[in-house]
Amino acid sequence: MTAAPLDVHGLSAGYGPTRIIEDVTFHVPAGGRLAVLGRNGVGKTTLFASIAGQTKRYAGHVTLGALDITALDGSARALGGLGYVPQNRSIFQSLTVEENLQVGLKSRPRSAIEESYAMFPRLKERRKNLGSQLSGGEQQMLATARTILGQPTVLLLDEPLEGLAPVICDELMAALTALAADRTTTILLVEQRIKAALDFADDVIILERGRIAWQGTPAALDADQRVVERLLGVGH
Amino acid sequence: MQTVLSIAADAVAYGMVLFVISIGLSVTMGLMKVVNLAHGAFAMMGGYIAAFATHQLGVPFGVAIVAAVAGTVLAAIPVERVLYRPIYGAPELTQVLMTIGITFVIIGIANYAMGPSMKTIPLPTILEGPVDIGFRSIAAHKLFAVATGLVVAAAAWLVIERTAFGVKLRASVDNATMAAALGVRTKVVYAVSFAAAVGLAALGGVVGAQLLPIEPYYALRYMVTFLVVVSVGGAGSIPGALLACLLLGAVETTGRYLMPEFGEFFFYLAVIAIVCVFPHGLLGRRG
Amino acid sequence: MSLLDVRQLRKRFGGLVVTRDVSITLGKGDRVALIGPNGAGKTTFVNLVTGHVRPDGGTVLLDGKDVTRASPTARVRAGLVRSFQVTRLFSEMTPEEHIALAMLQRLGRSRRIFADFRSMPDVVDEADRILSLFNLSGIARVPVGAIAYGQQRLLEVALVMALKPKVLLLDEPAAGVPSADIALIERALAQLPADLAVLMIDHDMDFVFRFARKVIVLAAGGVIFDGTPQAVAADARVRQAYLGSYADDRGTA
Amino acid sequence: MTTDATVKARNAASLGRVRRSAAVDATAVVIILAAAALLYVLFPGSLALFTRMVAIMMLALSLDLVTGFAGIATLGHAALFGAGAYAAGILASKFGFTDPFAMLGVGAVAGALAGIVSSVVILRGRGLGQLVLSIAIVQLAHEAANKLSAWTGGSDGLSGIAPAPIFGLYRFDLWGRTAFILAVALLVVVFVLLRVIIRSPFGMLCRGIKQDPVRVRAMGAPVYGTLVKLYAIAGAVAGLGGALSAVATKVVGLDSLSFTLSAEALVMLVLGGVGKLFGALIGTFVFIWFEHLVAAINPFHWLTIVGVMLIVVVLFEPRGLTGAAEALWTRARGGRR
Amino acid sequence: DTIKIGVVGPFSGPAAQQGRNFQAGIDAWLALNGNKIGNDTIEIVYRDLPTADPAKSAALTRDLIVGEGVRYLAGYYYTPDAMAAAPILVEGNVPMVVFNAATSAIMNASPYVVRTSFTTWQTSTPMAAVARERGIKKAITVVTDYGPGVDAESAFVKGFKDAGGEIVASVRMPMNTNDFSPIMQRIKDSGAEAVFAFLPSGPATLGFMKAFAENGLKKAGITLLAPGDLTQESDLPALGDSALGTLTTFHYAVSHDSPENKAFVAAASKAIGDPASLTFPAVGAYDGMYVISKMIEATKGKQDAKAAVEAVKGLSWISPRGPVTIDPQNRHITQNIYLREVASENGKSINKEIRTFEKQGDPGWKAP
Ligand SMILES: Nc1ncnc2c1ncn2[C@@H]1O[C@H](COP(=O)(O)OP(=O)(O)OP(=O)(O)O)[C@@H](O)[C@H]1O
Ligand SMILES: Nc1ncnc2c1ncn2[C@@H]1O[C@H](COP(=O)(O)OP(=O)(O)OP(=O)(O)O)[C@@H](O)[C@H]1O
Ligand SMILES: [Mg+2]
Ligand SMILES: [Mg+2]
Repeated sequence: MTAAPLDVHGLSAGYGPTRIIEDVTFHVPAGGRLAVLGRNGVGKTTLFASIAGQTKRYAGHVTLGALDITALDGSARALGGLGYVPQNRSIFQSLTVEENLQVGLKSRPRSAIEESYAMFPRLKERRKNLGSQLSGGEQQMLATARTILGQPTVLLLDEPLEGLAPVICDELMAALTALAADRTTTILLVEQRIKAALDFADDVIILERGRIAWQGTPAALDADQRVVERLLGVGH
Repeated sequence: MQTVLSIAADAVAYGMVLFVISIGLSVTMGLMKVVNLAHGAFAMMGGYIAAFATHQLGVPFGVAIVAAVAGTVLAAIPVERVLYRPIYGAPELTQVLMTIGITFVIIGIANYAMGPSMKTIPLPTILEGPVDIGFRSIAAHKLFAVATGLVVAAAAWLVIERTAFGVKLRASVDNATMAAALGVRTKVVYAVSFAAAVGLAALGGVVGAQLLPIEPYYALRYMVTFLVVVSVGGAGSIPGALLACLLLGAVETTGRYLMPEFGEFFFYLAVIAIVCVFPHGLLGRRG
Repeated sequence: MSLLDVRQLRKRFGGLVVTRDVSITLGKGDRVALIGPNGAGKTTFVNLVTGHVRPDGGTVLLDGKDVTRASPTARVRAGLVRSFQVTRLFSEMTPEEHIALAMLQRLGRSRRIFADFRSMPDVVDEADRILSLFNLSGIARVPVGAIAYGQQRLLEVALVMALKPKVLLLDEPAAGVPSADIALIERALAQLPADLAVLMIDHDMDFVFRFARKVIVLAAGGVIFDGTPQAVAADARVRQAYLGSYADDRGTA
Repeated sequence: MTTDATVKARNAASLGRVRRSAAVDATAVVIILAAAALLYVLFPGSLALFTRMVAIMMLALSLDLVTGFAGIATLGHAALFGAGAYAAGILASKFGFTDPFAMLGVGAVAGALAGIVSSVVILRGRGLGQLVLSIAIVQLAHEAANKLSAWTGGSDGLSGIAPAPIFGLYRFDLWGRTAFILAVALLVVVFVLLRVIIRSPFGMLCRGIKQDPVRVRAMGAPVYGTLVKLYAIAGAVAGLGGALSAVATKVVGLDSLSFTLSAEALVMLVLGGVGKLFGALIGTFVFIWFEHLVAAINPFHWLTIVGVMLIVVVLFEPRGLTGAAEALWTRARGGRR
Repeated sequence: DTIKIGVVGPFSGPAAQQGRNFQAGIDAWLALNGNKIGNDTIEIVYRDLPTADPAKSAALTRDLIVGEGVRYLAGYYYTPDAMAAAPILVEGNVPMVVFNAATSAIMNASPYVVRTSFTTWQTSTPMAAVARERGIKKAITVVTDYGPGVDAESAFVKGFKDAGGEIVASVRMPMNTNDFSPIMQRIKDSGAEAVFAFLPSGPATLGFMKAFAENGLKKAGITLLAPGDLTQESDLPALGDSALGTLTTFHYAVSHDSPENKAFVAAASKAIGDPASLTFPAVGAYDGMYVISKMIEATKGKQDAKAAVEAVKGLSWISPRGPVTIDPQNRHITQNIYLREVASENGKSINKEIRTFEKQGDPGWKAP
């Protein structure tokens, strides 16, 4: 299982009649770490959802490694190596923690579930709980673990730190960095905690009203406070 | 005492027949969250196939059952693709509209093709006539229904609760988009489950035909009964459905014996009582 | 005297003790932060206090009155209001309708059958004021199902503001809200009447420390720390149970 | 920060929105009346049929309140309709109060009471539980009416209902003109009232409960009480419909509180489109009219055709006929949402 | 000119079978007599009323009278439907010939109602005598709990008691009873020598007969008595051997041996397609058409309901079922009631007539 590059070309997408994403183009090399930033409601989630094949596409292509997944449906993309952790977590409420993980296994043996428990010991303690009975943070852990379990070659994480305690955040970010470092997974990250995001990423794009408004390295972004002010509305 | 026992016997027998006929609905409505009012129509289809096979083709009962299940499933595959797929995860009411429509059409076709008269499915001699169970004699075909019910119940429960497929199915129902995003081929999972449910319906139609004779209006006539037992059992719980059938079977049978003229009251008051205590049905899943 | 007085609250789910003898009091004008590891029992605590979950033991006093057995509705009427960690909104209704409904409820007009809030100037005005406070005026009439998550989070907070509570329990109001917009929440909090008591749960430490004058740390269902923001970062147990590297940054900062 | 000017402007604007919805209602009323007039002229022979249609429209409207706006699934709504029908019928045939308005009034009251009773039961269930409770209610009602044949005429139906002329002037004629006009008048009044109610704070509360009762509680609003109240209103409407059918057809049968009628009403509602009130009207009209037509053309196999129609509707416009209408409308106005 | 006859019946739905028989009877009559009466041509207008639904019945009837302009109404399978139509007749100046609905009270609902079928009282009463003559002292009645069922019960109980018999119990079964075993248990325990049963023709009868056999009541030598609805010809194939030997009293058997009936059955079988599904409503319709033709002759095609009805009061003729008369007093048909036994004749179950009760009126009718 080795990481694959992700190519998004001229992607325009949205919901029913309303277009949200306009002509977005970017490339993430295998094992790359891309942070997608932007204000509230600019279309980050929609971008990820579109890559995962969950929105209406108007134009553009998405290629995962050698595979053009533009025409594929959600499950085919997942089986093609794409992993997506949505912002709203989408835990299976009526399944237990363990069953939730089981769904993420794809064709792997059940024993692999231990990997997730190693990553988040908390989940092991709650393994018999129903999804609906988990705390916010536990749901977040479960959502992330569940997807990683399927060994995606490209991983989309929409605000994985939301609701997680600082210690857990540290551990998760470390784990992700490891995943990317040993080149098993390419990671795209949407994160509100800009600092965490910039520490992690080796490349950044900033969205503004559905379009890419800025692209560059974290260092460059640090250098250019005006961009930060304008596009993220914060100084740090 | 003698009477009590024999009432109990009747109760169990009737309950199990109910169960065999409704278990398929417990899968579609309870697990797949499709309010499948056409369940009876598929059961009826099975019944007709079996009746035709035995009378016109003269095949033995066992073969007829297989033919009924297979035939109904085959007939249901295109229906699933074209008519059910669009309503998975749609609001219940939309599903009601669609499945009622399907029921009407099937009734119409049955009426046209088979005529309005009743069809029977001749039993093999083993299942004909009464069997002595010690304190009384009971119709053999009822014992057969009991057996079938138990086997089917066990099998269904295992598949749903203990296999990867069961987990995938429940996940797909819970949140299809997410299941897909995790690599579950939801379309396939749904198609297979639906086929299974329809097969069960057909089986029930045949096995239950001795109590609920096959005629075009079958599809609507017993709709209420099916809805009630499945809902009382609790959405998606096979043991729940079984329990409900036995309970309600007992209530109805005793009611019919003790004071038949108020039988209906007994039955539905029992239903109300149960649901008031278990708002989600006897063993219903929450969340 | 204390507005909210929680004594020896206890709750267990099956084998798991989620709340062990937690006692917390909130007085007029308090600004308290409740933090702790995931699954420590913070949300459950809020659920118990607001009556969404029945406690196994303990008492909840609001304004000195025992409301331990009172319904959630009754408690809200008495001024005890909470926000939800997992956004709970009416997906088919617009933000404007949300705020209006909350106010109509507060003003005791929600039972009216022959009326229309749009012909009530007071409601319309205040609804608009609150929405603009959170920069939501632009989407005031878009069904909530069609607005971005962060915007929903903001609406969640705006909604509880519209109820003009005496005691306010905020469960991770800033979760999913971009750093930029957290300022909006802080501004809104700042505009709250001074004598109102606020208890806030959140994992964004910068936000927490800017807001709180007192911090309570919950771990495995029990209170392990209760003191000033300055002291908490220093506390060893809190560091390893919860803060991790953050504490170090602050230490070095 | 907001100046008086902007405040004034805003209030003006929101009042404008109030007027706009009032205008919509007015248009709806005009359309209903126009349609009625048209039918009156074109099909003078079928007025009785249309009167029955209106009665069932009331049932569908009532159902839309409960199901469309509060999200309570029920397959037993005919219980309320039947309560109204029998109350009115018994009043006339057993107590000799034959004034139509007395009958309608009693019907509405009976419906409301039935609504309250059934809500108290139905609201105890969740999801499918609710569904089966509603079925149980209607079945019990049906069985009770069958038993009390001394009062209800049992399965032979309650006959001997002879409503007096309206205002002592307009008798119910063979052509059913009087009944039809009365029906349309009632329909318009009820429709407008309901439109107002669903816009009211109470209406918003109901919609809120449908989408998230927990949140509603967290806002300090009563859930149970609100729903019972809603059911009472719905009951009154359904009961009125029942009474109307008793007045117009002079007979009440067990079918008027049957599961079948409940299910049919639901089908008609969904066919028209849930949660819009218009849907209830359109759905009922189309369903019964279509059924009447095909049944007249082929009395033996019309069911199939009706079934096909339902399927087609779901396939091409799951939101029902009003959904289709909306789609056309928005397309006409250039795809803006 | 053309005279329209509006026929309301269950042409779809659970009783579609019976509706088809209406149509078969009408078609048979037209086939044998043509559609011309004098110089008037008759045209049939069908309206479908699948289940008992008085409101719809009233609407359809008005629609037929004022919309279609029919001069005669006919059909009506269920009592409430007929009841709903009756009040309209006088004002509409239209006579109604009931082809089936079997409650005595209908005749009092309007002076313009004539009935060519039967009443449950009429078909059930003679059975009491039969039971006594066969030396049965103790009987139990088991009926479906609705109007006709109650009629059947009352009729039999009255007749049986008058003849000195003892009714050990009267059981009323809910409309939708699927499993009859508990009822059979009840019958066993009652110690009765015979059971008088009434169920509406349809699927339930099958379950009932099977249960009767399976629970060993037949073996226990308990006699099953019933009005003919229980063993209508179209159900006999399904009932199979379990029905053999059942005694029923009824006004018509398809196997009735008379030239009139042979002609009728031949024509009706052709009309209905599948001869096996031919059963009693057909003869009601057939005779109904005869009565209507007489009305048309009498009024020379003019619309005069009063005259039309007067003309057929006391009318007598030989029906496929045997000699019949329209009772001038209550306009109901006076006819022979036959005791029949389900017997197998060259591989096919039939209702074999074994005895005749002549000129039976409607014992259930009370003058208003
Ligand atoms: N209904 C329930 N049944 C069983 N266990 C539950 C239930 N609700 C919550 N729990 C468990 O109780 C523990 C506390 O949950 P709670 O939501 O209070 O945590 P929390 O402090 O809010 O965590 P977070 O910071 O992640 O929101 C969790 O481990 C959760 O799994
Ligand atoms: N289901 C939907 N239907 C229609 N419009 C939608 C839908 N979901 C989101 N939108 C709109 O799309 C825009 C982008 O939403 P999106 O959730 O992608 O933003 P985001 O960048 O993820 O915001 P956040 O940081 O708050 O998560 C928003 O303006 C929102 O109103
Ligand atoms: Mg987002
Ligand atoms: Mg929490």
